[in-house]
Amino acid sequence: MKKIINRPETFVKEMCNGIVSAHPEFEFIEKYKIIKKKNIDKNKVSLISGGGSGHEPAHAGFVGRGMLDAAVCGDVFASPSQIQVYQAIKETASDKGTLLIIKNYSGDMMNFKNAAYLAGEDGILVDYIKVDDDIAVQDSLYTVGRRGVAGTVLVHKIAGACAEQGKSLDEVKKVALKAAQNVRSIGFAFSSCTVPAKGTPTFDMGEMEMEYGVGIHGEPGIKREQIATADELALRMVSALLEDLKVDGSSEEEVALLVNGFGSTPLQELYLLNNAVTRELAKKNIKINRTFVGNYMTSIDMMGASVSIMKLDEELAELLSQKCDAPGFKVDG
Amino acid sequence: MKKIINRPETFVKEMCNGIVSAHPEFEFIEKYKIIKKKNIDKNKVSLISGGGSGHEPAHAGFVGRGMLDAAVCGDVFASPSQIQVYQAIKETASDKGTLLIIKNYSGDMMNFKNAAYLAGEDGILVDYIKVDDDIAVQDSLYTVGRRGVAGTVLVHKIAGACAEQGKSLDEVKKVALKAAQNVRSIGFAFSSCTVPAKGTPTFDMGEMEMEYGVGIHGEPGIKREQIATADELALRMVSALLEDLKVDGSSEEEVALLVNGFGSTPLQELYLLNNAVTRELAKKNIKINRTFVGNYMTSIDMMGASVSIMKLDEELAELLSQKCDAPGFKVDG
Amino acid sequence: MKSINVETCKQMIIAACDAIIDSKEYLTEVDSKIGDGDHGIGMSGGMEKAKAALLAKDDLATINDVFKTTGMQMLNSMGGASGVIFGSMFLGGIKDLEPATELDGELFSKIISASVKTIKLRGKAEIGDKTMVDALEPAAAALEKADKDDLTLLMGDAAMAAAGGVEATKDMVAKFGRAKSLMERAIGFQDAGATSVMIIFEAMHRYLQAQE
Amino acid sequence: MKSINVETCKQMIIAACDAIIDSKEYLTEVDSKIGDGDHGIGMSGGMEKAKAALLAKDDLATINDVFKTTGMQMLNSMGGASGVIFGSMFLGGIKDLEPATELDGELFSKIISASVKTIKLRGKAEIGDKTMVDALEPAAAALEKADKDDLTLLMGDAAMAAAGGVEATKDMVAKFGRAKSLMERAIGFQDAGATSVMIIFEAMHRYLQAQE
Ligand SMILES: Nc1ncnc2c1ncn2[C@@H]1O[C@H](COP(=O)(O)OP(=O)(O)O)[C@@H](O)[C@H]1O
Ligand SMILES: Nc1ncnc2c1ncn2[C@@H]1O[C@H](COP(=O)(O)OP(=O)(O)O)[C@@H](O)[C@H]1O
Ligand SMILES: [Mg+2]
Ligand SMILES: [Mg+2]
Ligand SMILES: [Mg+2]
Ligand SMILES: [Mg+2]
Repeated sequence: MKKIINRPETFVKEMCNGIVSAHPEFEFIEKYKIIKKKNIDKNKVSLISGGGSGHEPAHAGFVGRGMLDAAVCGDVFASPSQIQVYQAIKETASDKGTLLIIKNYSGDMMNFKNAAYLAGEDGILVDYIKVDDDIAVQDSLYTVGRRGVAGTVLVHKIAGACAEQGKSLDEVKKVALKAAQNVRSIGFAFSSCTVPAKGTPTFDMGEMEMEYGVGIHGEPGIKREQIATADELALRMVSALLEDLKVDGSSEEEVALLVNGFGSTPLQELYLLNNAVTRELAKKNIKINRTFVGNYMTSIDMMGASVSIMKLDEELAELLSQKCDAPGFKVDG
Repeated sequence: MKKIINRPETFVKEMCNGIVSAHPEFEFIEKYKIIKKKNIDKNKVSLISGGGSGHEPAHAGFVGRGMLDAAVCGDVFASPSQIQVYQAIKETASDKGTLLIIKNYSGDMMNFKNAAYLAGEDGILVDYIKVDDDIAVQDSLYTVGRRGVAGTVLVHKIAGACAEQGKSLDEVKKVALKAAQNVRSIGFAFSSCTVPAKGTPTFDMGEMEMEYGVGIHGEPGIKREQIATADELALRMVSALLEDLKVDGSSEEEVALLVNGFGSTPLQELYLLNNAVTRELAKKNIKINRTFVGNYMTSIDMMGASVSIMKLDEELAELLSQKCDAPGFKVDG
Repeated sequence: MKSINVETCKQMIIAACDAIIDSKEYLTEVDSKIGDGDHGIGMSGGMEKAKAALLAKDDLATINDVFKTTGMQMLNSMGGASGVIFGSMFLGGIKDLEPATELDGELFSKIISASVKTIKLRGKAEIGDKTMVDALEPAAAALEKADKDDLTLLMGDAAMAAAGGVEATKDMVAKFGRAKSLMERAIGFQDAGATSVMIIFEAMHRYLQAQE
Repeated sequence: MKSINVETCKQMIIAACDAIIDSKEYLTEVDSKIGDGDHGIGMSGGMEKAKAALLAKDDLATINDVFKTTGMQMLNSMGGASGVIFGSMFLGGIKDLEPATELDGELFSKIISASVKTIKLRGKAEIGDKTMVDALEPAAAALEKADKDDLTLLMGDAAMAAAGGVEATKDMVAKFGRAKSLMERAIGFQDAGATSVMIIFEAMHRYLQAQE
């Protein structure tokens, strides 16, 4: 395993310390691996997200004005425990209440919900929404809901902008839910990733193979296939996303586009993919309100990318364009 | 070769198109592969940088308010031709003149200088500075100056802030030179990179090997060594940089720190490295004014990182903190 | 053996912890096939904490304390799906239990049945969903059916049933956890969490055998 | 052959272009050892452009035009260090040259000597710095020394001298280009640009031989 690392055991802690040294506006509560704003505004709804580590800049990189107030960091690919989340809720409690934004994975859902319950017992006003934007698996007999992946970043952004406006917990929750319901994602991988504590890739792939429909934990996708060109990938992903979103370019609707890298794919390839994706959307007559290209929700050092599309109404579009300033996500109005 | 790609021949063009679709404030002059601001402010010095492609977000990602006005994109790892640079100078000419910021590589120096000469013949006011921040090779018998690497990003930032203030070409050049003279960088790699047109890694490395003192073109470093821990790397790099900068922590000087990834190293490792680097600086009693961690000057999909340190005086510190808003580099005051 | 006291119970659980810690690599391999490859890391981390906490406490007065200490450590230190689920495996069984100082077959069966209930409530997984429930519920059923007079033999039955459950998970597609999106591709591979359940029961059985 | 006309000169340069295009992989390999592995890509790209421009122009009236067309294409399309340097190889030699319609040994020697001068002015490299100068300057010297009556033989001398120069680069550390930071590690490997010079002279020599 070739990583910039000292010991797997201290990896997450050292990384969190590194984040906080680079961003002095943050505070790191080491005992519970919480990264939070130093100054919590008691007059706005507090937003908390988090999950396993390994998705950097998610989630600590999204703490900042107009986005999250705290991120709770689990071990690599393991949800934080309920105690960690509970402490984060307590440490960032505001007069307006707290909203948890949870990606739909068993571990995250159970730990965050339990934490909300514990905090509620303490009299803290707290609610949650879940994000399940991954369309790799069609809802079916087998699964209880889809996974939450890169689209979550846009939900953070929208909810953050709404909270920043001083809205109530109910209002923030409502718009966050709307954002979550209108975003879809699909991803592919050219390699697996290497969990530091394991030291070898989670799975192997041939020189000409890719996994289509992967999540963000280095787990295999729904299908092993021959690698495809950027144009082929873009066509396939955009078509699937639009179909699932029921957007056909016939109305005036605009969309937000997020082309997300999984960690080891360089920006040059993401921009190239964006070129292909943008062309597909243009062909279908769909107007892009705003595009984000970069590493937002990664899977450690996986090679690959995902595309997320959010259908916008006026409210979502307006919130998306609000200024926001987190290390991993900046919008300048 | 596993890349998100259609054909190597159109790689750079498609990528540039993808950049411009994501950032509608940009214009892409396809014939000369120039990415520039749509609106050129004639009342400020124009700043142009560029070089071979493969360093994304450099250089197009640094076009924006408070930074560059145009980036000229060569083929992968090949300087743009003098005609491309000449056209960029013409397209962005301002009443205050133009400054070229050149990394010290034969190809870049020759093509940019020739372009400046050609533009000068046309009566355009143009000057240049060169950046040679890489300390891998001590000045010696053998070389004519050091390479320009990641420290260039901080020079862009400083020069951009100065130009934004409406200063004259001489003033901007003077401060850019000061920035260039006060920044040093050193890098290491865990892998080579794969040039799209070549399709295989430039060189191979064993599972336990690294190259120390690499540049940003996938070329080997000054030494092949056993891999080291993050702490060992940080100690060695920081010591070498400070020695070369003649900073020993005895005065009140502050520094700027840039921990730069080479493309395939995930942010989590860069933050972990930042933790180690920051600790080394603290041990030596050196105050960090501002820290940047991310992929700024990459070498396609190379695994590895560099550390850059800039010694700041009051003027440099003030310019560094000015607001700047480019896709690949943002400072919010 | 008909029953064991608090100290022996504690040692039995520690033996289970050790078995999981020793299986770290194996469990990680199993999870790599269809999950994210960290089950062994998470479980062994939690079990190390649990073991340390059990060893640190000389004042465990009841069987309940032993299970509670173990479960709380897992719940709070492990995180992940398995933190809650395996935490509940130890906590769920003693939630409504009167303090006890001896663990016999009757009590153990009762505890594990209650565990299964809590876990199914928490995680919503049923038999056939390719989770640890597929090992734990058969173990609970075996315990209920077994002759309650010999804790050692009964533990052997539970371990056998858990192992059968692990085998059965190979034929299932997953409805929970990381493997759920693999659909049919998950077939042929056993569930990681179920494997942990089997390892825990087998270790407890071996421990009791060694005490005879 | 004593001399060639404009059309034959054009064909000779096209033969050189083809040789570089065919050596794309080889040159890239050479550059991979101590450079950034793109020399073959850059050179073949530039030479394709040059060849296309030469083929497209039916109205090349002078030897100067042939060299100018070739050099301008390389300079403007290739970029990189080699765009300027190899552009100058063709442009530098005809800068101050009277229009000529025949290329003989005398003229060719004059052109290449002037090329070397321009390149050294542009790139500041001297003999021993492990660049293409180490192949081109020996070739120029061989041309000066050679009997000017037979262009073919004289081209052979130049090719031999260039090849010797390539060999010599193996023992050098680099002072320019990507290899310069390798210091002693560059020893044992030949310079990519020098290799291109050799390929160009060898191809021109072969072309002339084939015309005899
Ligand atoms: N909802 C659930 N109910 C019961 N067991 C579950 C549930 N979700 C996951 N599991 C169990 O957890 C195991 C995975 O644990 P682990 O790898 O530690 O967590 P993660 O899936 O977060 O990486 C699965 O193999 C499965 O047995
Ligand atoms: N200053 C210089 N003078 C002469 N030749 C040079 C100089 N710099 C580089 N070269 C030549 O260019 C070659 C490298 O060309 P190429 O790989 O195309 O460019 P780059 O170094 O930009 O990747 C070197 O092998 C060397 O022969
Ligand atoms: Mg996990
Ligand atoms: Mg190059
Ligand atoms: Mg797992
Ligand atoms: Mg090269």
